[in-house]
Amino acid sequence: MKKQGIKELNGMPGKHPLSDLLRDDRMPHIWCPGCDIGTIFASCLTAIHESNIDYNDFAVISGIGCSGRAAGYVKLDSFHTTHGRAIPFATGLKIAKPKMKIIVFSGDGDLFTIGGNHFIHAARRNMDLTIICVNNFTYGMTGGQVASSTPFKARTSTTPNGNFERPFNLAYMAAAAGAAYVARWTTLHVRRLTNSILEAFNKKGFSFVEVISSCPTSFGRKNKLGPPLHIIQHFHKISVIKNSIHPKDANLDIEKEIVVGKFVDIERPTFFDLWEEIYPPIREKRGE
Amino acid sequence: MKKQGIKELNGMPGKHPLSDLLRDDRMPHIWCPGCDIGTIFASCLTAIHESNIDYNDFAVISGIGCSGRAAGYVKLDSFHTTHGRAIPFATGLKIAKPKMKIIVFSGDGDLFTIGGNHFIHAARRNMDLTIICVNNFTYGMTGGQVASSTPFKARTSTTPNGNFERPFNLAYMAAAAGAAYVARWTTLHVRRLTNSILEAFNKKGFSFVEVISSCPTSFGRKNKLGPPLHIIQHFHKISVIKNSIHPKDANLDIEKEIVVGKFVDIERPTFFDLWEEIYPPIREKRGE
Amino acid sequence: MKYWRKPLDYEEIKVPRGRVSIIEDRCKGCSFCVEYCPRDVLVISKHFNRKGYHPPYVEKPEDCVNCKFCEVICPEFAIYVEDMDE
Amino acid sequence: MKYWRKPLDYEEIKVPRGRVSIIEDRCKGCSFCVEYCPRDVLVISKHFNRKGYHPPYVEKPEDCVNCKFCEVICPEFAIYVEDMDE
Amino acid sequence: MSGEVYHEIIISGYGGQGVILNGSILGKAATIYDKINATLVQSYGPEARGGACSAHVIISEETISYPYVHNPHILISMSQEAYENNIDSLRDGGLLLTDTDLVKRRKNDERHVSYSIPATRMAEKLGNKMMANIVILGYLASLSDAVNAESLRNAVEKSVPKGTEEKNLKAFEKGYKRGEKQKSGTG
Amino acid sequence: MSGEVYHEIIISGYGGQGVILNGSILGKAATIYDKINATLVQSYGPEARGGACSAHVIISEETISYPYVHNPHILISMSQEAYENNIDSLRDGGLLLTDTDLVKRRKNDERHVSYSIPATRMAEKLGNKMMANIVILGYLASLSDAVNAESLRNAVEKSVPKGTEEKNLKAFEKGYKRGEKQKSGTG
Amino acid sequence: MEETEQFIMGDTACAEGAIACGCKFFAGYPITPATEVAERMAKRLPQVGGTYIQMEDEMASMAAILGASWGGLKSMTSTSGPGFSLMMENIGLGIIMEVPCVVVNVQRAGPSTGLPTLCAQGDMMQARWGSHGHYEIIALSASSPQELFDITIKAFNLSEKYRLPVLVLTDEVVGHMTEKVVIPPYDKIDVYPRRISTLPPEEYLPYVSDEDMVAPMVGVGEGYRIHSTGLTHDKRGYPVITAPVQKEMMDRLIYKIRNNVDDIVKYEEIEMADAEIVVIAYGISARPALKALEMARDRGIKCGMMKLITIWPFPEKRIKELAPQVRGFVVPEINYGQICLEVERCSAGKTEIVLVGHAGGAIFHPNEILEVISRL
Amino acid sequence: MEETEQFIMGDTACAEGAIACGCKFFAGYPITPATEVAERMAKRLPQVGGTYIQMEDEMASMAAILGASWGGLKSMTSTSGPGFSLMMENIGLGIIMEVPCVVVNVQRAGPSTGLPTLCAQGDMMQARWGSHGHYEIIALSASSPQELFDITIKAFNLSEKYRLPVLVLTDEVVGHMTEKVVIPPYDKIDVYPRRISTLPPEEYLPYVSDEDMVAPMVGVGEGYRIHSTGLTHDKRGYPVITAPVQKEMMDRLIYKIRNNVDDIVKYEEIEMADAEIVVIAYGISARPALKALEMARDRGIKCGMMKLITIWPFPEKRIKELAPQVRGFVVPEINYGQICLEVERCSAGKTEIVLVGHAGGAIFHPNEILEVISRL
Ligand SMILES: Cc1ncc(C[n+]2csc(CCOP(=O)(O)OP(=O)(O)O)c2C)c(N)n1
Ligand SMILES: Cc1ncc(C[n+]2csc(CCOP(=O)(O)OP(=O)(O)O)c2C)c(N)n1
Ligand code: SF4
Ligand code: SF4
Ligand code: SF4
Ligand code: SF4
Ligand code: SF4
Ligand code: SF4
Ligand SMILES: [Mg+2]
Ligand SMILES: [Mg+2]
Repeated sequence: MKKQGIKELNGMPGKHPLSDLLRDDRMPHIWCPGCDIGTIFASCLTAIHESNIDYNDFAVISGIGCSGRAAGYVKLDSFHTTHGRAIPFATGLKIAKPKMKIIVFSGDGDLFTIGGNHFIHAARRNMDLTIICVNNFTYGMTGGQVASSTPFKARTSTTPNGNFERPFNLAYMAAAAGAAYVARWTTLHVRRLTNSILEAFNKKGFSFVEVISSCPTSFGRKNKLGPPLHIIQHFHKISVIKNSIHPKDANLDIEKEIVVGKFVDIERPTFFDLWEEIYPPIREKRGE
Repeated sequence: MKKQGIKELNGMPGKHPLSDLLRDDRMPHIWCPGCDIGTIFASCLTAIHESNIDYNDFAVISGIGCSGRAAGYVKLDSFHTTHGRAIPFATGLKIAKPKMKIIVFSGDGDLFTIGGNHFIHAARRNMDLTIICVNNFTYGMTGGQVASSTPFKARTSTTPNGNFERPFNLAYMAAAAGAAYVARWTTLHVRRLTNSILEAFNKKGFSFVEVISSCPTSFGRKNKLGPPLHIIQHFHKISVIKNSIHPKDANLDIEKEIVVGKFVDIERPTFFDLWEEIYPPIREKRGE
Repeated sequence: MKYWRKPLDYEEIKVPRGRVSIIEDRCKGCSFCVEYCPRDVLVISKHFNRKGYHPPYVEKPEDCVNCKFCEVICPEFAIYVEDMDE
Repeated sequence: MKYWRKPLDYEEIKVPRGRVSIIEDRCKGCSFCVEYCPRDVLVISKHFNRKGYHPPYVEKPEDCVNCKFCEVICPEFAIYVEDMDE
Repeated sequence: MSGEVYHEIIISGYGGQGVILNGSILGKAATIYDKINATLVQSYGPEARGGACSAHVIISEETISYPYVHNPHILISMSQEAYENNIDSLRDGGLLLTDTDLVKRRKNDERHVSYSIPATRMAEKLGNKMMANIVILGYLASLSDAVNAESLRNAVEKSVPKGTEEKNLKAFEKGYKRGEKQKSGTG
Repeated sequence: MSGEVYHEIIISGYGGQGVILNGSILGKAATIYDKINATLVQSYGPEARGGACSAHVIISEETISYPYVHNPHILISMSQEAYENNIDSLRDGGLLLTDTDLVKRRKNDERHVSYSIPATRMAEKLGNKMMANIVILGYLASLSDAVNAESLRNAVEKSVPKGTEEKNLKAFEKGYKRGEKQKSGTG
Repeated sequence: MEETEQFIMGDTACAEGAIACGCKFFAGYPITPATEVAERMAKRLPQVGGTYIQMEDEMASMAAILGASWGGLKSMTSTSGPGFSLMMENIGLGIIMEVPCVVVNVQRAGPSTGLPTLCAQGDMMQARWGSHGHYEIIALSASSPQELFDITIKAFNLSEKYRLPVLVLTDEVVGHMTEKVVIPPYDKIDVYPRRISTLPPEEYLPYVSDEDMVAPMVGVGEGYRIHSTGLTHDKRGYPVITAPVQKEMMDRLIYKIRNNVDDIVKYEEIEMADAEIVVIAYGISARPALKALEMARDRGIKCGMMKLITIWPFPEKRIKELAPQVRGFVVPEINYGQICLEVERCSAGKTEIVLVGHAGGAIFHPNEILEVISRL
Repeated sequence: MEETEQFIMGDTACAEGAIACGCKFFAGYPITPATEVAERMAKRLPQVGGTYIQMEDEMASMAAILGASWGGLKSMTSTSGPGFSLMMENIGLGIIMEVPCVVVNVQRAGPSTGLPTLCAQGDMMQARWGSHGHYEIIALSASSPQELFDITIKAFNLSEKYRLPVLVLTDEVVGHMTEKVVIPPYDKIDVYPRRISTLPPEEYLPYVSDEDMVAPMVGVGEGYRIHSTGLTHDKRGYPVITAPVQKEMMDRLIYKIRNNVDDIVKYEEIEMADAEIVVIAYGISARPALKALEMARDRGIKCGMMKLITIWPFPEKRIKELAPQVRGFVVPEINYGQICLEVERCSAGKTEIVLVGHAGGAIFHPNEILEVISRL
C-alpha cells in the first residue's frame, strides 16, 4: 500500500507547493546529489512565497556558477548574466524598475572573487538589492578550484598541497563597503535563513545574506569532509549565533567555529534616497 | 645680488637633492600648478632616500591618472600600466622579485574605483606591497568626474547638481580586506607622511597609505575650494590625528573633520610566509 | 536542530497530520529528508529511480506531523507535505 | 603647521643656516614655499618665468634656518636648500 | 584506415560515475602498455560537472585522425539515458555491457552480444559505489580483446587515486571474474 | 573652396588659459550669430589636462571639409612655446596677436601684422588671470573682421560661466578698446 | 518644441542625439576622448526624467545598460579603446540576450593607453570581432558633430529593430570637433519603438522570432516571467547545451543581420557618376578625403568617394559591384589597414587597392590622400 | 632526464610544454575548458621552483604575467572565450610594453557563456583584433595534445624572440582529448633565451631596436632603472604624446612581425603535389579534414591539405601562390566564417573558396567536409 502510494505519485506527480515559483519543466536541476544549493534556493523561494509581495514584482539575477544557475530555475523574470556581473546588471534593472524587488542569487566566486568590485561599489551606493551569496568555499561549477573564500590549507584542484592564501570575511567586507543589512547562516538554519531573506526584501538598501554551503562534490570530496549530509550537519553543529556583533568578529573557521547571525541592520539612505535629495523635482516627474 | 643669485641658478641649475631619484629629463612634470601630487611624490622619494635601501631594490608601479604619472618621473625601475591594474602587475613582479620593495603609487579612482577588486584581493593575500593612494576625491586626469571617493553633494563634471552617492572609507575597506598597515595623512603632514611610507616599506605585508590631496584644477575649482594653497591648508586644519583607532571610525568629511593617523599596524603572515608554510621545500630551492 | 524540537506541550495539543508526497524521479537520494524528519516517517528505499538514486519512501505515514522540514530541506523539490486535517 | 614650530630653545642653540636654490623654470608659482617658510625667507617675484608663472625669490637669504620645509613641500622639485655651515 | 587492431568504444553514463576515467584507463593501457595508438574524447554537461557524459575511445595500430566514435564496436552504458542515446549506434555484432540495475535493455538486443553486470551494486558491496566503473572495466577485460587485460590492470593501478589502488584492483578482479564466468556459461 | 568670407585662425597657449573656450566663442559667434560655417578643433596634452594646447578655427561661407589650420590668417599666442611652434605657419600678411608678458617675438615678424597686449596682466588687474583669453578676444574683435564684434560679445555672454558674464564682458571691452587705440595709433 | 542650432562638440552632439530619441539611462565611466558624452548625459538625463550613473568600470557600465534596457529604458554607454576592450565580454552578453542599446566608441590612438588625447581609427576591426565567439554586429560611423547626432538616433533605432547592441564608432577629432548642430523638434524625429509582443504570457516565447528573425520583447515585471541567459538557449530562453540548439540560435543571431543587410547598410556616394578612382573613407578621414577629392577633380582626375556610414555589416555588395568598374580604391584610415582588408576581400582582385595608412595621433592632410589618388 | 610517454589531455600537455621550456610563473583564473591547464600548472610549478597564483579575474591574471615576465620569469596564463575577452586590454599592454609571455585560449562555443563545455573555433578573429588599437600578433594552433605540447614551447620561443604576448589557440576537443604525448628530455628542447642587453645602464635604451626591430631587455632590479609605459613612448621608454613618436613606435611594433613573417609562419602541407582542391584547416577541424582528405583520395579526387600552425600572421604568401593553381579552397571551421575571410582576401578572386561552417558544440564529421570536396 505504502509503496503503491509512492508509485501513484511518481506516475502523476502532485504539485509541489513552490511549483508556481519553479520552472518545473527544467527539473531536475543540475545541482549534484546532496548539494545544498537546492535547499538554499528553496529557502529563497519560500521567502518570496511568504513575503506577500506580488510575484511579478520580483526579478532574480545570477552570475555564472552552480549557484548562478538559480536564475534559470525560478519562474520569475530572471537573468543569467556573465561571471561576476550580476550586480551591475541588477543595478541597471533596479534603476529602470525601482519598485521591483531585485534579488541577486550567486556564488562566492562570482560575487566576491571576480565580482568583488561590483559588490563593494553597490554596497557603497546602498543600491536597493538583496544579495544571496552561496559561499561554498570554492568554484563548484568549474570543478573546485581555490577561491577567495577558500579556507587556508584547504585542498582544491589548484592548491594540491593546500591553499596558501587566506579567505575574505565576506560579511566584514560587506559592512565596510556600506551594506545596510548583513547576515550569515548555514543551510541548516533554514527558518532563520528564510527569515533573513524576508528581512532583506523589506530592507531599504543593500542587503547581503551569506549562506555557508557544502559543495560535497568539489570541495567536500577533496577535503574529505564526508557525505553531503555530514558536511551540512558539521557546519550547523559548529555554528554559534551571535546577532548584532560587528562582522569583523564573525569568525568563519570551518573546522572550529562558524559565527552566524544578523550582524548589520542599519538605516542608511539608499541610492534612490540620495538621488532624490539631489534631484528633488525628479521625484514628481517619476510619479512616485 | 639676490636676484642675480637666482638668475645664476636658473642658468645652470644646481642639483636637487632628490635628483638621483628623479628623471630630470622629464621635468617639469604634467601636474597642474599648485597640485600637491608633486609634494606627495616628493615625500615618497624622500622616504626612499631615507630608507637606506639600495635604490635598485625598488620598483614603482602606477596605473593611469594624474597620480599614476608618478611612475614615469621616478628614476627607478618603473611601470606605468593600465587603469586599475597596477596592483596585479605589481603582484606578478613581486613574486618574480620577492626581495624588491614594490611601491604602487596611484590615484583613488585607479586603485579603488576601477581597481577596487585587485586592491581587496591583494590586501587579502597580504601581498607585500606598499600602496600609496593619492585621494583627491575625483578623476583628475580626465577632468574631474565623480569617483567612489567623491564626497556626497560635491560637484563634479558628471554630478552637476552634486554627487548623489556616498564615498568609500578607503582605510576601512583596506582593513576589512586584510591590510597589515593602514595610515591616512594630508599632504601637509609631510614628515608624518614620509615616515608612514618608510614604515610601510619596512612592513612585511600589504601596506596602505592614503593621502588626502587637493586637485585644485578639477575638484577644487568645481567645489569653489579656493586657490591650491587654501585647499591643503584647509585639509590640514580640519585634520585630527587619531592613531590606532579602528579605521571604520576614521571620519573623512572634507568640510568638517578629516581623521588622520596610523590606524592599522599588525603582524599577519604574508603571501610569501604562507606559501612557504605550504611548500617548505621551495624555500631552499629559491635560495632565500 | 535546536529550534526544530517538539513543542513541550506536544502530547496535549491536537497533533497536526501531513500527507507526504515524493516526486521520485526528481530525488537524488541525499537522505536529508530521512535524517531530519523528527518523526522518522521516511526511509530510503532499496530500489533505484530512473537516475540511479534510491529515493525515500513513506514508511510511517500516520506519524507525520506536517512539520514540513523534509520539504524545506530537500534540495530537489522532490518531497512535499500537504495538510491532512482539511 | 603644529609640528613645524620653532623649538623653544631657539635663541640658545646654534642656528643652522641654509642656502636656498630655486630652479626657476620648473616653478609653477604655487607659493607653497613662500607661505610655509617659517622665517619668511621667500617672496613671490613679479617677473614671469618661461611658463608664465611668478617664481619665488630669496629675499632674506640670511634668515634661512635650513629647515627644508620649502624643499619638501614644493610639488615641482623647484627649490632646495643646502647646508651653509659646511 | 583500420589496421589489424581497431576498436571503437563508447563508455557512457552520468557525471561522477567515472566514465571518463574508464576511457583514460583504456587509452593508457593501449598506448603506454600495449604500445599502440589510442584517442579519448569526452563529452559532458554544463561546465565541468553533472549530467550525462560519455567517453569515446579509439584504439588503433594506425594514426587516428577523426577522434569521435559513431558506430562503436563496444558500448558500455551505465545509465538508462546513456543506453537509450547510444544503443542504436552500436554495430551489428557489437559488444554491449550494461549495469544491470541501471539499464533496462530493449528487445532487439539480439543484433549485439549483450552482457550485463550489477556493477554499482557490486561496488556498493565493496564499500564504494564510485568503483562501479572499475568493476565494469574488469568485466570488459574478460569479454573483449580490445586491450590486454594485464595492461588494463597496470593502467588501473596507475590511474586511480593513491591509496585506493588495492580496492580498485579488487573491484577490477570482481568484474573480470564475473565476465569469465559468464563467458564460460557458469555465471 | 574659400568663398568670400574665409578665415583660418589658430589660438594657442597652454592648458587652463581658456584657449579652447576662445575658439568656441569665435565659432559660436560665426555660426549662431553671423550664420556662416565654422569649425573648431583642438589639440592638447595628456588626457584632458595641462600642457600646450591650441584651437584651430575655420570660418567660412562654404562647407568646411578639412578642419585643421596649417597656414592661419590669424595667430593668437599666449605662451612662448605656442608662439615658437606656430609662428612659421602664419601667412604673409597674417595677423599676429600675443600676450606681451608671455611671448618674446622674433625679429622677422615684419612679414606679419603684429600686435601685442599684456592680456594676462590686464586680466589679473580685473581680478582674475583666467580672463586673459577674453581680453585677447576683445582685442581680436577690434583688429580683425573675421567675426562681427557684436556677435562675439553675444557669444562671450553665452559661453562663460553663469554669474561671470559681466566681468568677462568687461574684460572683452578692455581688450577691444586697447585694440581700437592701437589701431588708430593712439595706444 | 522648435528646431534649435547649437555650436557643440561631437561628443555633446552624440549625447543630444541620444536624448532627442528618448534615451533615459546612461551608465558610463570617464575616458578621454569620450568623457564629454558622459558629462552631457549627466547634465541632460535628470532634466528629462532619466538617470545617469557612473559605474565602477566599463564592464559594469555595459552590464548596467543591459539591465536597464531589459527594464524598458533606452540605454547607452560611451567609451574609448581601453574601455571598449573591457566592454567586450558584456557586449557579447547583449548580443546573445538580444538587448537593444547603444555603445559609443570615440577612438583614440592605441594600442593600450597609447595617445589618450589624440585620434585614430584603430578599433574598427575590434568593433567587428572584439568579443569571443562568432556574432554579427552593427556599427555606424560619423564625420561631424551633426552626423554624430544623426547616427546616434539611427543607432538606437537599429538596436531596437534588430535587438542588439549597436556601436557608434567615431574618433577623437570628430568627438572634440565643434560645429553647428541642428537639432530638430523631438516630435519630428523618427523613433523606432521597442517591439513588444502582444501575446499573453502563456503563449509568449521570448526567443521565437518573427519574419525578420527578431523576437518581440516584453516588459519586465509584467507577468511574463521571462528567462534570459548568456548560455545557448532555446525559444523559451532556457539553456540547452547542445549543438543543434546552438545552430538554431546562432543562425538567428547571424542571419537576422545578414538577411537584412540592405536595410541596415548606408553609405554616401560623392561624384561617383564617372569615377575611375574611388576613395573609400569613413569617420574623420572622410573629411580630408573629401578635400583631396575636390583637389583631384580640380586637376581633372575622375575621382569619386564612397563615404561609409555603416561600417558593419560591411557594404560588401556595393564594393563588389564597383570593383570591376574602377581603376582603383584608395582607402585612407588611421591605422595600418583594417577596413582596407575588407575592401581587398570584396574586390576579389578586380581592381587595385591602396591603403593610405596612418599610425595615429593626427588626421591626414588632404595632400597625402591626393598624392595617392594622383599616382593611381 | 629521459624521454617519457604520457597518456594525457591536451590541456595537460600544454602545461607540460610550458614547464618543459622553463615557464616559472602562471597566473590564471579557472574556466572550462581551460581549467586543466591551470590545474596542471598548480601542481607542477611548485615542483620546479615556480609559482602558481590564482588571481581574482582574467584582467588581473594577464597583468600579473606581464609583471612577472618583467621580473624575469617565463610566464603564462590560460583561459577560454569569456576570459579571453577580459584579457584583451592587458594583452594590448603586453604588446606596447613588448613583454614576452604566452596566453592560451582553449576555445568553447560563444558568444557570451554559450556552450561552456563544448567546442568551437569562434575566437580566431578576436585573437587577431580583440584589443583596441592596431597591432600585430602571433597566434599558433594545434590539433592534438602532442602538438599542443610542441606549440606551447614554440609560443614561448617566439614570445622571447619578438618580445610580445604570443597566443596559443586551441579548442575544447583538443584541450580535453587524451592521447599519448612524448616529452623529450628537457635539455634536448630548443629554448630561445631572453634577449638581454649587455650595454651598461648609461648606454642602454629599452626601446631602441636591433636589426630585427626587437629591443633587448634587461633585468629589473639590476640598476638599469628602466621605465615602461602603456603610453606611446620613445626609445627611452618615456611617454611622448605626438604623432611622429607614435609612428616610430608603431612601425616597430607592426614591422617586427610583418618583416619576419617567413620566420614565424608555419604550416604543414599534405598531399599537395598534385592537389587541385586544397582544404585549409586548423585546430580540431584539421582532423576530420584529414580523414575527409583520405576518403577523397580513395575516390580519386586530387585533394590536398594545408594545415595551419601559425594562424597569425596569416600565411598570406602561400595562399596567394596557391590560389591560381588550384580549383578551390575548402575551409572547414567551427564558426560562421573567419579564417575563410582571410583565405578569400588572399585568393583575390583567383579560385573558388568554400566555407564549411559550423555553429559550434561539435566537430565536423568527415563526411561533411568530403561532400564539399566532392562537389567542387
Ligand atoms: C569571465 C569568466 N571567467 C571564468 C568563467 C568560468 N567559471 C564559470 S563558473 C565559475 C566559478 C563559479 O564559482 P562560484 O561563483 O563560487 O559558484 P559555485 O559554482 O561555487 O556555486 C567560473 C570560474 C566564466 N564563466 N567567465
Ligand atoms: C579602462 C580605462 N578606463 C578609463 C580610462 C580613463 N582614465 C584615465 S585616468 C582616469 C582617472 C584617474 O583617476 P585617479 O586614479 O583618481 O587619478 P587622478 O587623476 O585623480 O590622480 C580615467 C578614468 C582609462 N585610461 N582606462
Ligand atoms: S559542484 Fe559543488 S556546488 Fe556545484 S552542484 Fe555539485 S556539489 Fe553543488
Ligand atoms: S587635474 Fe587635478 S590631480 Fe591632475 S594634476 Fe591637475 S590638479 Fe592635480
Ligand atoms: S513533514 Fe515533518 S514529520 Fe512529516 S515527513 Fe516531513 S519532516 Fe517528517
Ligand atoms: S531530501 Fe529530497 S532529494 Fe534528498 S532524499 Fe529526500 S526526497 Fe530525495
Ligand atoms: S629651508 Fe626653511 S627657512 Fe630656509 S627658506 Fe626653506 S622653508 Fe624657509
Ligand atoms: S613651492 Fe615650488 S613651485 Fe611652488 S612657488 Fe615655491 S618653488 Fe615654485
Ligand atoms: Mg562557490
Ligand atoms: Mg583621483
